[in-house]
Amino acid sequence: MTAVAERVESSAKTRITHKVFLVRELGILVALVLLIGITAITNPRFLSAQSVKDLLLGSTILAILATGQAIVVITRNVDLSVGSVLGLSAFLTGTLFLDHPGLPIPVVVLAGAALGAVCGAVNGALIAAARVPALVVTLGTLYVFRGIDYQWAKGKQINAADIPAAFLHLGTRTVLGVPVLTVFAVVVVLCAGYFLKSYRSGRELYAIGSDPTAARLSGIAVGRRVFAAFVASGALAGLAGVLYVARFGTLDANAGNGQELNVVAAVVVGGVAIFGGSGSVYGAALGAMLLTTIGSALPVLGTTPFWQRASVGALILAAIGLDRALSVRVAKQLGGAK
Amino acid sequence: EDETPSSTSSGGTGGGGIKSGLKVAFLPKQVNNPYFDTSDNKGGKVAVEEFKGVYSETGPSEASPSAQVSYINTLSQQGTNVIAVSANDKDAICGALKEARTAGAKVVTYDSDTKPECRDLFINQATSEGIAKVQIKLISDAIGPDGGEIAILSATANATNQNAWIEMMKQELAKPEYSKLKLVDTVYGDDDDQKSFQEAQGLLAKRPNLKGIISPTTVGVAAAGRYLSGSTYKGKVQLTGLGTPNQMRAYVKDGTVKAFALWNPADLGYLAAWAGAALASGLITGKEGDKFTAGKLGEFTVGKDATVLLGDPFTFKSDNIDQFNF
Amino acid sequence: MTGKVRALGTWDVVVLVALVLVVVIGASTIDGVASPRFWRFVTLEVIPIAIIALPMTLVVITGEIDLSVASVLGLTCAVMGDLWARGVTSLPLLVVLCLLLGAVAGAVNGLFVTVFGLPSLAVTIGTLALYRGLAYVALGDRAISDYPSSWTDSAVSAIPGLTIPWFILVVAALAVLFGVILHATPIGRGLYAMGNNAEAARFAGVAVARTKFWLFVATGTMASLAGVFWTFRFASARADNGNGLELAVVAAVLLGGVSIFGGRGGMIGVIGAVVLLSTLRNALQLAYVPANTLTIVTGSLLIASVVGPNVVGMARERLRRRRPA
Amino acid sequence: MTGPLLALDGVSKSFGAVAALRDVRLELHAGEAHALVGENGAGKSTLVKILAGAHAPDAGTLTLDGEPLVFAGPADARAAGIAVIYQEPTLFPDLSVAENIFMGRQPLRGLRRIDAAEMRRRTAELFTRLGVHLDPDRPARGLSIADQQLVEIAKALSFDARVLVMDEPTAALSGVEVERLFAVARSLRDNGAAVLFISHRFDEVFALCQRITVMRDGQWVSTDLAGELTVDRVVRRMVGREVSSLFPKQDTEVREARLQLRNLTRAGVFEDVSFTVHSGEIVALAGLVGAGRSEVIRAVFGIDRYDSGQVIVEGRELGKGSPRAAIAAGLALVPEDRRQQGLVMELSVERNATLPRRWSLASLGLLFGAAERREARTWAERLQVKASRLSDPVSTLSGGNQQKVVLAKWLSTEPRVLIVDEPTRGIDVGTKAEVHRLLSSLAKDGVAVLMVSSELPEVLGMADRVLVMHEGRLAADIPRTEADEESVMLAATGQVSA
Ligand SMILES: Nc1ncnc2c1ncn2[C@@H]1O[C@H](COP(=O)(O)OP(=O)(O)OP(=O)(O)O)[C@@H](O)[C@H]1O
Ligand SMILES: Nc1ncnc2c1ncn2[C@@H]1O[C@H](COP(=O)(O)OP(=O)(O)OP(=O)(O)O)[C@@H](O)[C@H]1O
Ligand SMILES: [Mg+2]
Ligand SMILES: [Mg+2]
Repeated sequence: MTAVAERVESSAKTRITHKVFLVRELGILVALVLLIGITAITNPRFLSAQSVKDLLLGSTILAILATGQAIVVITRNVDLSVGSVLGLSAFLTGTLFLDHPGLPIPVVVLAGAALGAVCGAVNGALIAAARVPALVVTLGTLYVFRGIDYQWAKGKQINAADIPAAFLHLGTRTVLGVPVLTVFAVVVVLCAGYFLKSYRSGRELYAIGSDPTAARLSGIAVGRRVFAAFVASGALAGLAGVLYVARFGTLDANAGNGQELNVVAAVVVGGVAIFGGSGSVYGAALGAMLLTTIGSALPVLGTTPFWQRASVGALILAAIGLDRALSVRVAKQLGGAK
Repeated sequence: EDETPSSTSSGGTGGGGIKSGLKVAFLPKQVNNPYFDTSDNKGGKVAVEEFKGVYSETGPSEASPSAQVSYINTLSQQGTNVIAVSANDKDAICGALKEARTAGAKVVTYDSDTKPECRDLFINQATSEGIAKVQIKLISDAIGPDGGEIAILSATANATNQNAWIEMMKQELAKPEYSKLKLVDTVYGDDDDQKSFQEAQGLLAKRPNLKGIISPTTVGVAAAGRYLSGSTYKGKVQLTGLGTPNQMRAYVKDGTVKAFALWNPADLGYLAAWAGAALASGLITGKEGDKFTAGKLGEFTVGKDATVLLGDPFTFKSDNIDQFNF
Repeated sequence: MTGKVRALGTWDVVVLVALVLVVVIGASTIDGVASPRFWRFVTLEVIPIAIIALPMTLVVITGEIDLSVASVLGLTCAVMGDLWARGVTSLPLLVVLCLLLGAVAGAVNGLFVTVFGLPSLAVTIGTLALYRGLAYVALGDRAISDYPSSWTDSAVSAIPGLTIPWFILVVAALAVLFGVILHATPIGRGLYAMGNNAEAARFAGVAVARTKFWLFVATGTMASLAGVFWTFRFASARADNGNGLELAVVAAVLLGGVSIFGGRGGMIGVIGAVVLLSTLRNALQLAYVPANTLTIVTGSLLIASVVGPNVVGMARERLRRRRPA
Repeated sequence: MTGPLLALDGVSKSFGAVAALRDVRLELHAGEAHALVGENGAGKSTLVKILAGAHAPDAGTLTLDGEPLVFAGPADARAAGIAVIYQEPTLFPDLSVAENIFMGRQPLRGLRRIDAAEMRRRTAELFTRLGVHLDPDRPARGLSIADQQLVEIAKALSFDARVLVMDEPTAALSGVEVERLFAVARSLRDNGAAVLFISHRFDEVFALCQRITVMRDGQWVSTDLAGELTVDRVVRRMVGREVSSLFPKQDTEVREARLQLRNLTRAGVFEDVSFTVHSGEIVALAGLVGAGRSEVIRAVFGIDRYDSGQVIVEGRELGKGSPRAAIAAGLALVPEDRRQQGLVMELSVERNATLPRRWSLASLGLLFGAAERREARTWAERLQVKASRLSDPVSTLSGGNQQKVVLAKWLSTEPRVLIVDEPTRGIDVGTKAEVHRLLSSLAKDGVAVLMVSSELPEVLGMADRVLVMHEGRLAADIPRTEADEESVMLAATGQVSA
């Protein structure tokens, strides 16, 4: 008489859906490999040691920003202030070197990340305590932090000559052909990814993004978790600011200006749902790599500068379209709507 | 006139005939830009203090013509006597400048000009020919007699002065002595450090035979220098352009860059302030042949199209760069 | 609840009161704010932002967003410049072609959002880059500025007897149109419903996808109208025209009390916010407040606009709770 | 008898002007199942949310084992051993079913990492205990309401709670699943837990509970042993008056065909469904949960597309995929999930009630609040919607009153074909009778009514004809005279075919 028995879901079917989930990140990876492959065939120099190093270095800062952004987006929030936080922290880094030339590098790195964390805490506190939409608050702090940066810098510029050579070498040195900065980024991404996957508080971030009301009812400290996510995003933006100095050497108060939309684009291209609850920082980091690689490959492929911007836009659309097509297939597999 | 850009010798007569209390406002393309910080706050401000005027600097935080218009409107309402402006667009701010002039302000453009009819004077840091000539000469010297492919890393695609220089460089390259140099590419770093850096990187990835880069913008040349000095192309691909000594010192020292050029931005702002004051005091009207004294820089003559020329660009090399600090 | 402060039209009042305060305090303490010229400049600045903010209000109320508007504006300027340079000299033809272009650009956004079901934030970040890129493709590094001065002058010429440009009347008419659609038509009811719960709206017979599609078309068209105005106002068509304007528009819409999650907000608040932001900025500029401080003020205002009502709401709730029942 | 395990005393709670609870008391004893009954809006869910720590009471005390307790949030209540199944499922659609169950309490291994394998194993165990056939790894997105409810139940069980609170857990479940749930609840109870059970189905109340508390208008009315009560007495206390026949279906003459389905098929969901509903007729669509009934009517109404077949309304074929067209053709659909599909929660009662009629209420294309208010007031009075102000968001209404707003919304369109999906889910007895009377009188006025219902008594009492679905196919078409519990169940479980 058990009529429900027919509704058992075959485990084979589930395994397929698991695979498709994996494909989300895999898809970006494939796109990345394809892009690099095609470009390399057109111009083999694209795979020269120097060029590969440039590619990796180029993605590093965006990948770190995207990791922080992904953490926030997973909780159904967004942090538009990352570009400004990067600018502030980069300027702090430069100023520290300028005013205290003897300062050990780790102290400076920590100071940059700490400043970022403070900015993130401001965002997080406003959002969590006053329960207001993150997009509005961080659009506001985008202006505020940048304004503070301008006010502080007052048109000053910090040049490579002001920064200790040892620190600048961080930006160029490689370990087994991989730039040190990239190693840094990979460690950050892996740690963040593992934390989100394997720790209760990490999973709670997904829960919050999936349904904030349900999260509150299940006893999750929503405010505290969201606050923490913003602090993390801020700290990573701060870290990115420090790395920015190591990489570019020259900087003024405009560092990171306009980065926010690139970061959000990287996260979205990386398969993190903009309405929270799903996606991974690995995907976001890959999305950042893909975007940077597009930026580097287009000139190599001979695209005129005027077409490059348009192509980036078209590729962003293509990437999110593809991701959508994949997730629709997953949904179909599950026999559910939407 | 002194040959070096930071001329301090030939002392002018000071504020002779200049009205005191003139309100002089500097409106750069963008505040927070170190180049304009030098020209306005280290040059213009000094001049205004010398002739006992009231100095101010104002402007948008991003280099867009529409934002500049809003500031021009404000300045004209504030009863400013002299507006010294570096135009983000040669046409877009014309309407606002006209209204400001109707309201009684004298308009001096510096660094980047508008259409001649929109302003009273243009303070030209160097002629386009002069800039183009020196850049091509520098890159040719750096690359050597065999020549090869070169590329330009410019600022924004719409920058008036950049495009004028690029045009002149092409004419210069047509000369027989540069027949071995071939301009293969022009890319735009948008005067953004990061973007310029990536464009430099893209150039080298794309052009295996590239021998030299000219970047006629301070942001671009610094970014390209930074990229080259940290890459395997250091010393193999030559770089020159318009840069400031402080930004470029490290790259000249480490051999990435042999020589580059620039005028003294502080002198540019200084001259613009004096020229504006002379206009506002009725000493000159801006017609060709008018003469006025610009403090320590001495006497200048208004040339064709109401233009005043600061001088020739100055070339910085490893043996003279340490004498400068800006 | 906290939403109430923003919901019941009270936010409109807050914005309008703030505007009046800024005007009164500005006029009495800052030289020039009371002058007709000041208002001419403010109006000129308000026009393009308001034109785009009108349809954007509707879009955000349905829970979507269009970040590509400034790029559509730039693309319009570029294409218009290019057409002019190629010898298309009929003004009506140019305007019609440009509006059509904007409509197509909006339709592409709408297609991605409604047919493919992609989030509009992501789509329009993509088309933000795409349209701006196409603007560069169309115009490259050229700046087209040789429009007849009769065109460029007429765009900014004043209403006879006043200093205010006549074009504001067009904007006012459009504002009434969009305001009525939002607040006093069945379409408007549908917009609020789908902004709050698209599924329930669909069950109630609201054509969610179709409405959103046309809203994106409207936004594109209005953005290109703003582009036409921009071209004439600045007498210069460049590929980078209006760069970054999208954030100014979104900031005004949000400050005007529209919820970023959709379903809440009104037209009066948005128009008040557009005027408030421009007035405040110009007044502070006149008072020699530097650009950097203005940036901070704009940001703080935006934050205050959402934090303020919520804090008031929470305080009220706490007071109520403390009073013995 | 020992003291109560959990006790509430003098609890009050108001939302703005609405006093949801006034001076309420409740005592739950270990090893006892306790029912809480009352009309819609009586304050039952509010009480539950106070027990769960989701609402802070304005006044009153809460004691557990004689110790006074103050909950700062749901986490505190959980920590105190109180497990709650809310009236509306609170799942995370993006997370796996297993994670949904163990969120915040996932089993750990070294370095405080989550032990996913163990979590999966325990989920499977719980599902076996409940007889649920779901893959622990599948995401919660796409689960039917019934499955969602089952996951909620599994979640509550996983606590090994001392107090289990269930707010209408059975509203979406069919007989088999209800039986399983009760078996589990009984074993918990017998192991010393206290169970608080809320339901509008009295058979369930009496089958499970030893003690019954009745609430009315936010106030405590009575608490008695179940054995000392009868359904009639409970109802009288709840409603404050006598409630007559629950299923007053009057026979009406059946007229012309209004709605016809011809071989409607949607691959993998339903197949080859054909039937006709006539004017003046109430046709029930019965079947087990997941048989595909809702899917069929969604397709009819244009919410979902279908692959082949035809929908014919009054002789004219209805286009696919357009609810607007369906409404224009005279169809109305009261959907099964009122929170997601039936109502726009943040909009006011009046805006919700008039949403489908907004075009016809407009004059010259313009629509002003007055017209909507008038219309909404009429219908709110007719259906006795209990709301403090019609301009308040519909989210502030109790579940049952929300359901009435959905009904008002569709009845106001004066439909020619009314489709109702679980029309009385979560509705109290008084209102249920009201709804049934309403459906019946609509049918009498010539409306064709198609009713999806999982409540067999409702199906049998109301329907002129019973269609039974089994696994996406029409399994039987039983006239009123032949329809009884056995014939319907046999068809629903696939043991006879039409
Ligand atoms: N968040 C809220 N804001 C305002 N009023 C509310 C809120 N929640 C509940 N109410 C009101 O409190 C009263 C009690 O509602 P509650 O949900 O507790 O009823 P219930 O007994 O569970 O009814 P049902 O049987 O329909 O579920 C109702 O009048 C309702 O409108
Ligand atoms: N909202 C939904 N999203 C995705 N899938 C659903 C949804 N609702 C039901 N399903 C799935 O569709 C199939 C048919 O379910 P449907 O709800 O149509 O059955 P039903 O007979 O109407 O049952 P119920 O009494 O629960 O409404 C089931 O396998 C179910 O899991
Ligand atoms: Mg309830
Ligand atoms: Mg159903």
